[in-house]
Amino acid sequence: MADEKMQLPKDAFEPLQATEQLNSERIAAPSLTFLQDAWRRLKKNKAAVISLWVLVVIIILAVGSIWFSPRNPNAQNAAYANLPPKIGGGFWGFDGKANIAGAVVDAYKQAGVPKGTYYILGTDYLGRDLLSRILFGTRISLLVAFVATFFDLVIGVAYGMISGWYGGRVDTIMQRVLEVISSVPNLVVVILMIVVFKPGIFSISMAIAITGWITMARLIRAQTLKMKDQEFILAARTLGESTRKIALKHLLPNLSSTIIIQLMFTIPTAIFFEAFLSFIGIGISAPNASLGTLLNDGYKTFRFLPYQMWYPAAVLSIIMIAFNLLADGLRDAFDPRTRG
Amino acid sequence: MVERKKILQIKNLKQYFNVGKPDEVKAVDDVSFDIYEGETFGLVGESGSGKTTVGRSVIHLYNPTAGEILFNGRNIRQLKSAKEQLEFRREMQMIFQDPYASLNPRMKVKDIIAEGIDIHHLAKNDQDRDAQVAHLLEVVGLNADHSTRYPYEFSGGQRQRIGIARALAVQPRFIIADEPISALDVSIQAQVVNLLQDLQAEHNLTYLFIAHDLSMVKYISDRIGVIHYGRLMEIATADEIYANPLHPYTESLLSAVPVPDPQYERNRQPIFYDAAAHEGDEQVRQLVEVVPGHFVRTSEAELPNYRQKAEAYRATLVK
Amino acid sequence: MRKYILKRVLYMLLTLFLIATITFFLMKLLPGTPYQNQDKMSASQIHMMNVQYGLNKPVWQQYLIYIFGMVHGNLGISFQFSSQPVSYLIATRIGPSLQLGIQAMIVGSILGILLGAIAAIRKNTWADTLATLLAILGMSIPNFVFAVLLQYILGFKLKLFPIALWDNFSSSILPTIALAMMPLAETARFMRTEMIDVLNSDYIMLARAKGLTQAGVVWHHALRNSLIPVITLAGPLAVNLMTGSMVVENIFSIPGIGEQFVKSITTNDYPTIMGVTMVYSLMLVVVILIVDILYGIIDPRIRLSGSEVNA
Amino acid sequence: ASLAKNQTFKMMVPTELTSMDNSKTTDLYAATIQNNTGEGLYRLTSKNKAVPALAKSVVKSTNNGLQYTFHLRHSKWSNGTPVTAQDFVYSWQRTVTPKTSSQYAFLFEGIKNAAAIADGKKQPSELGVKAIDDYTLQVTMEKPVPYFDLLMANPTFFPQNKKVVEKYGSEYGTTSAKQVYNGPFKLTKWNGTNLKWTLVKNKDYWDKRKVKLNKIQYQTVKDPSTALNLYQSGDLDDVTLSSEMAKQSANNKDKVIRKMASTFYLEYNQKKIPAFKNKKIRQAISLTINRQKLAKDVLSDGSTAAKGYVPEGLANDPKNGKDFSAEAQGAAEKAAVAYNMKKAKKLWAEGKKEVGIKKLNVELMGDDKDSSKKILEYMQNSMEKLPGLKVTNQNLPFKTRLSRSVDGKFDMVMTAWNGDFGDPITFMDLLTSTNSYNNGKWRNASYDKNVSASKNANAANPDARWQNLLDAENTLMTEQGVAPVYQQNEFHLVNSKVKGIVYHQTGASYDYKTTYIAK
Amino acid sequence: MENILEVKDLTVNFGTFAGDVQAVRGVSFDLHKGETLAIVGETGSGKSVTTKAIMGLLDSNAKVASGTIMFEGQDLLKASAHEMATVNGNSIAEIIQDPMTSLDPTMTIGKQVSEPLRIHKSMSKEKAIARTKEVLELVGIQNAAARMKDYPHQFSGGQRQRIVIAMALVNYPKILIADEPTTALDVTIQAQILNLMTELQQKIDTSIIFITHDLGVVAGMADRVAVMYAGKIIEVGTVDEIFYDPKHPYTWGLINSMPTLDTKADRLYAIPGTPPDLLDPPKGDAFAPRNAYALKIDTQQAPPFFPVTATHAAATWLLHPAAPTVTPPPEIVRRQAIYQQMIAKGFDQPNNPAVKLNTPATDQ
Ligand SMILES: Nc1ncnc2c1ncn2[C@@H]1O[C@H](COP(=O)(O)OP(=O)(O)OP(=O)(O)O)[C@@H](O)[C@H]1O
Ligand SMILES: Nc1ncnc2c1ncn2[C@@H]1O[C@H](COP(=O)(O)OP(=O)(O)OP(=O)(O)O)[C@@H](O)[C@H]1O
Ligand SMILES: [Mg+2]
Ligand SMILES: [Mg+2]
Repeated sequence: MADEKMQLPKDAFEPLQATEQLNSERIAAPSLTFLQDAWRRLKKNKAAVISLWVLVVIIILAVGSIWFSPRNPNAQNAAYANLPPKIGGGFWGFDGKANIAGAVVDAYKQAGVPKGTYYILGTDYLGRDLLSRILFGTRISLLVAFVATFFDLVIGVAYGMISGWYGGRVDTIMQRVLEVISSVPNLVVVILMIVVFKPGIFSISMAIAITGWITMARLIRAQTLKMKDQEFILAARTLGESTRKIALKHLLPNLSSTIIIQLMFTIPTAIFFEAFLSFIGIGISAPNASLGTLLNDGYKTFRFLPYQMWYPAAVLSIIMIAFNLLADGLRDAFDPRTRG
Repeated sequence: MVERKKILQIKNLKQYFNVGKPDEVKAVDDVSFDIYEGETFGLVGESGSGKTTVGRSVIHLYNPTAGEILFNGRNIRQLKSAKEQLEFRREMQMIFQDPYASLNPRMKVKDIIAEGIDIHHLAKNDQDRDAQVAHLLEVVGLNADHSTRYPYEFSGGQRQRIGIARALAVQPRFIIADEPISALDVSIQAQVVNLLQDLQAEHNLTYLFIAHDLSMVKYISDRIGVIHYGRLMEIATADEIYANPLHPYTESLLSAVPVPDPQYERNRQPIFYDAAAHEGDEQVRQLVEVVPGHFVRTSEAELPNYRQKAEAYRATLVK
Repeated sequence: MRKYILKRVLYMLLTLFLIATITFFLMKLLPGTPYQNQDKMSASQIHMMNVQYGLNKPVWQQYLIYIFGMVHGNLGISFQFSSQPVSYLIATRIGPSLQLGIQAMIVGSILGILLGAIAAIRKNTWADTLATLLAILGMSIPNFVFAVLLQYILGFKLKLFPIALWDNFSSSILPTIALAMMPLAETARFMRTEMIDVLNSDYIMLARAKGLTQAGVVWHHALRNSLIPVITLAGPLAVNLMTGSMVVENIFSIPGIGEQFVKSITTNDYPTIMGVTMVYSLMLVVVILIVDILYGIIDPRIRLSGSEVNA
Repeated sequence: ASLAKNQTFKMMVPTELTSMDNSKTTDLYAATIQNNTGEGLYRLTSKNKAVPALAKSVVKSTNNGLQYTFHLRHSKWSNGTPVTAQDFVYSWQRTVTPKTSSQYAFLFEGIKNAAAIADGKKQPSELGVKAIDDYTLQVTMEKPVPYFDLLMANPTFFPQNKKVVEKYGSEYGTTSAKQVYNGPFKLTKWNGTNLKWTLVKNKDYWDKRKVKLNKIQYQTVKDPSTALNLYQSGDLDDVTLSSEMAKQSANNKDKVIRKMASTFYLEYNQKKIPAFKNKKIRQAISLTINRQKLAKDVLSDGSTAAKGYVPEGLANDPKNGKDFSAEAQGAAEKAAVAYNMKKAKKLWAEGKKEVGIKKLNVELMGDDKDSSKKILEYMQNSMEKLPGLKVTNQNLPFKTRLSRSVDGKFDMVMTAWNGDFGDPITFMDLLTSTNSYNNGKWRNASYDKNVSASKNANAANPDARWQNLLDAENTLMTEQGVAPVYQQNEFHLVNSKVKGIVYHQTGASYDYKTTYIAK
Repeated sequence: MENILEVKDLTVNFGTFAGDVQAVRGVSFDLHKGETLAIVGETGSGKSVTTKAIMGLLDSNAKVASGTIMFEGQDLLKASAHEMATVNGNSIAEIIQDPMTSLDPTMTIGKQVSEPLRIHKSMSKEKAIARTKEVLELVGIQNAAARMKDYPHQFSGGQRQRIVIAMALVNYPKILIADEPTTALDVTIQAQILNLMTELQQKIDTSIIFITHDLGVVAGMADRVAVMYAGKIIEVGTVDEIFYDPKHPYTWGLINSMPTLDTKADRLYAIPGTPPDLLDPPKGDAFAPRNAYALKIDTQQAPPFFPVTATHAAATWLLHPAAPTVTPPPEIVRRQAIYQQMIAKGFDQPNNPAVKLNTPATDQ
């Protein structure tokens, strides 16, 4: 202590003037909106960030392929059917060699493909460029997902909010309705859609829209139930805010993280469901392709033309994994309890 | 005593939940009391005793199961037109217990405070709105540049002051403060309590102050009601309740309050109250004005005792 | 408890009745005929056929007859399998589906719980990453892809299990694995989240303060508590298994009901569609009821005395 | 040949067995099983020649083709009771009775009163079939039926044991136990809905000495790659492969192509799309389809380009034994199924001008099976090469597609027809003006006249009748009433040790009576 | 006096996305045998982190930057998880704040209470049950034998807190850490629980670290008090020294801002502002920005501990010989006066509340 004393400046023990005092109510940190804060937390999660970028790239590629697809995804050349992948001169895995009936042959030569023409991911049974079709298929799958998501959002969120907010008998009835809807196998619904409308993106989206919002509605209802007794909602009511405004200004923004996270799960579910429908033969109608129809075509010839299954499967898996990881990341980022 | 204006009259208020179901709760069971203009009425009781429910019924967040609530002489259930209801919402406001749950985390402080201004169209234009918000922030001791921040950036005490600013924005005459300080640290409680008192003096506000912290209630209130299991046990002025508690429950409550005084604490003897034993006999009990201004829940049989004690105390005061 | 179950069963019946009604009338909207060679039949033959299937009556009568029959376990006669009662069809086909479903459910949930628990306990380590990745992969690859791979690699190449066909227990192994991937993945993910939550709770902190080791904490406290919400997953998972089973049944040539359902859809076999829909719905509501009851048994906080359990 | 010890044949079928009541079955697979577990008057050789079975000999008709008298062999049902002429009478009457609602009752058309009974206008007992005694059966015709012998080998005409049928009532033929057998094999282990069943040698069969196989194990496999895996690992002896699997197995030494009596053709809805009334437009569309490529590269399952409407190998000229399809191959027919994009475009332009349209948007409807999807995709692509033609594909479940076709709710539809017996009329009938199966509503008087003549005026005159049919085919092709696209065949892998399978294009596909496993 | 626990220079940081939270910044204190040491301080001052460090239960993102925690010759900070497991629940036990969430909802309370016995004492089942019953009765659970089979939700809040206490006591620990054991309870139940704890402490002779921010409770429970602010102990002393003769301006503010039942002042004393952000604590005295008595040096250098008496020390520059003399708030002055009286009259004399009520000093 003796040492310290010596170091002390002369005016050390003068009282601090009020003006010199720090403003104690000051908030030093830069102001961040909730989203910014969530974004900051999300950025910490490497997997989620990578997933986000992967998705962005996939979406850009898929959407962009409308304008700059390597080839026309529907252009057939039956003579070039089932060519294996080949890049440039060819290297391992992309050398254009196929194992046909036990013998390894240069499929490109056999099909009489001129030099310099090659298909990066090979061709399908009609000689269509698989890469272009995968891009196209991804686009359709994403479209199915997003269209379905849209309905999911509109119906599921509204339903859940109304059910949770009004509670009581309204809630009981709405919950029973939910129960009934969720007890109908959604395959049946799809079939009906396909019959009422035509098979294709629209029917599938409709079917997903009809059945896919159940989880959303349940989650939103539970959240709304929890939230409607929260004091900030009560405060709005004591101020005389109308129900509609409360829903828009208070409920919805605070449900947003639940909604976004659920969406992140809805999207892969929709893509998956479409793939399943394609498998049982009631998916997107030809010549349009979705990842589901591509997979469905691919798996049948998996033994001979494995690339026809692997590439669509890989793309589907990457999309699914990315959405899932992103959803996980978002859940953590939106959870204020998450630290670090 | 000068006859003062009763701003709020509660008559036989009953608030039951889940009526008719097995889990029926009689949260508030036949409660009556009045609040005079300009005073602070404290409501104390243990957790689950129905304090919050009384507050919420008064501000018409619940529809009472039975009973009447008159505000400025008008039954709040009979406010039919939207205009009347809005009017009511302007005159009566509430400050909430939980500083974390009572502010919408997704709204900026500015918009939280201005919500009432918007609803009641109290601002002429955006500029006026901003000016009002800035003023309110100043009133509660915050800076104008806090207005663009989000609630989570504030400490508990600061948030509670934001909540107060929100309530003040519509210039109410009556404020229900539902445990506004129980969630705060001791060192910050005082900030808020001081603020509430300053505001009362300045704007002639009336408070219904709900708390379970007896020392703070005693400090801030003019009169206090003690509630237990949804029933009022005793009402009297703050000093009288403290100095001369009549009901055994009030006594027990007072005796349990720890005081930051080691010497006193070493000698404090808590008195235990057994509701079952006390109310278990089949006697009919009611809130009775034992001496003017001092009400106790009592049966006919117990009344003389209480009255005697009350009168004795009053006598010492006169001396 | 008994009162609660009774009430739930009543609701269940109501639900089923509604589903029956909706599907019945929707089926009436479907175009197409159930008859294979209608054009080679005479008008009177078609008439007789309609009489046989009760299609000549007004729709409301058909509806009443259907509902009445259903109550008595009569679901009508299949179009596809001529003269075969739908109830018989379902009865003979449901066994393999149930077996597969239950096996997949058991395998999937046990492995999923393990995987999820490990991921949660070793949070943010390579084990967690691996388990999470595995789980996500399980959710990301359609089960027919799994089925084909399993069949080709384990069945055809390595000859460890039968390639397909439904003979004995060993022929159920590959389809079970393929089918179990989804429940496994979902359980694992859900379990991980729940377990992390539970591990952060006060009573786990207290258990550590009592001197329980990590293993003890997990075994005695964390596992059971994280399992409770995981049980709610059983309902949706069961549904997934039902619809998922048709794919696997198709690939492995299993005489199951899912496969039959798809077939009945593509052949306009209305009585079968309706019958299977009803059976699916019944299984679903029963699973949900069982889950709710289980929930009450496992979680002592929930009294089944009439209050809702579902969140 | 030396027989292997284990005479078990393991066979795959792509769909389950739905019924064994031969009054009710509709599909080829059931017919095959019935053909092997039952026995009618005749059996067919692999050349579609009738040989005696329960009938002691192949009988010639009398009375200008209006009467047949059969003498029956003594034989037994698997429950021990004898097979008698009454069993035939019972079976036939039962099939034509409307109440039975047999979907194949129309095959009886030509037998006296059959049509009237099916229409409910006459009693079943008035059907032109009579048991003179236990072992003599007499059939009376309304008009001569040139393909009568073929029908007698068809399982629809097999006898039924009245007692057994009546005992099981509506459950007759719904499981292997609920019926009796009089053929080379007996059906076992079939519970009515399962995916596998077994045929075992019938000890009571009159000709059991010729039967070599002890067992035929049937297994339903719906997934083609599973089928291939099972075949290659020896779990199955005979599998059907679909397109890609077939293509990849093209060099397999076990490959067997089964030609089928099945033509896939394109129908134009002339009622809905007026432009299709124009012949040039129809021709143009047809000319865009490269049928060779389609069959070889797209389908690659052994199917062949259609040469005409009536498939190859269905029926032979009674005079010279030449195949109908080959005989019909005139210039018109060749041009009708040719691929010529240049000509197509020219005709298209002309046609458009004639009709007065600039562009045409149509829907192409088809089944939702894989192969069907592929074909439609391919054809869509080809057709859209015609300027201004926009084609949208629509793949529907079979029965939905069927009912939409019948209701005329389509623009173009890819239809398939399977011949019921080995005579061109089984195809020709469909496209007459009044036939409800003529979905496109193409009408041609000369075609109608020829078909009618073949059935009535020239019914008893095989040569003239044959010419009528050839003429009809010719008209159809010249006019492009429909556009035949391909003839469907089945691609099989068959274990080379399995010998003696008898295959037919129509009726019951397979006869395993003389099949055996070689060492 | 014998020290049972010695904490020296404990520093704990938490890694977060925003940086390191310096939750505990060089805390040292001793715990005497048989005493009750209260740690007070406002939310976030580091009370819980300190006790968690003692029990080795810090969150995974915690970094112990320095310090030793000596217990029975062993540095607990260096102990392995296994070694800690043998100490926890055995010689050191903890009572957690919230009785509603600190019991496993799916396990009977009998099992939960007996768990420490089974873990540490490898006791037979019967014996463990008997002991559990005994302890449950001790904490006042009526009909303990039957109620052992019940689940936590079947008990009221007060009962649950008793059960938590029973669980902590069942092994007769040498040190009992009570982290806000009554904050969630009503005053009346709180009074019962506190009574119970004092009784039990006498029975089993344990040392207690009692954490709370309720000064009233401290006054009733503690032998010694440590006041924490922003991750540091800023004043420590006997309960009388802290309540009647506090030296640190923060302690003044704390005591002064709490109305007693007989406070009559028009305004309460309020400590202005909010506690500092521990992500970036100020350079000098962390309390300086809120301190009306702050000196220039407070903004530059953190004050060291200045001893007041053998048992009393405070970290404020005001105690520096060179510092100006300041007058504490009136309430503190009043208390100091009472303290002088007490020193004069002896501490044992009962302090009559009635006397206090009439003390004119309260009516300012
Ligand atoms: N919406 C409701 N539905 C059912 N019961 C309710 C509801 N609101 C309150 N209760 C019950 O009513 C009783 C009184 O509750 P209230 O919140 O008014 O108590 P309180 O005195 O404010 O308690 P605390 O001090 O815990 O805030 C409690 O038993 C509570 O569980
Ligand atoms: N795992 C963690 N990660 C980051 N910061 C933490 C963590 N645990 C505690 N902290 C921070 O450490 C500081 C001290 O926390 P601590 O829990 O010890 O406070 P306390 O004094 O017990 O407060 P209370 O009275 O609220 O219980 C706080 O600022 C808190 O936010
Ligand atoms: Mg309350
Ligand atoms: Mg703490």
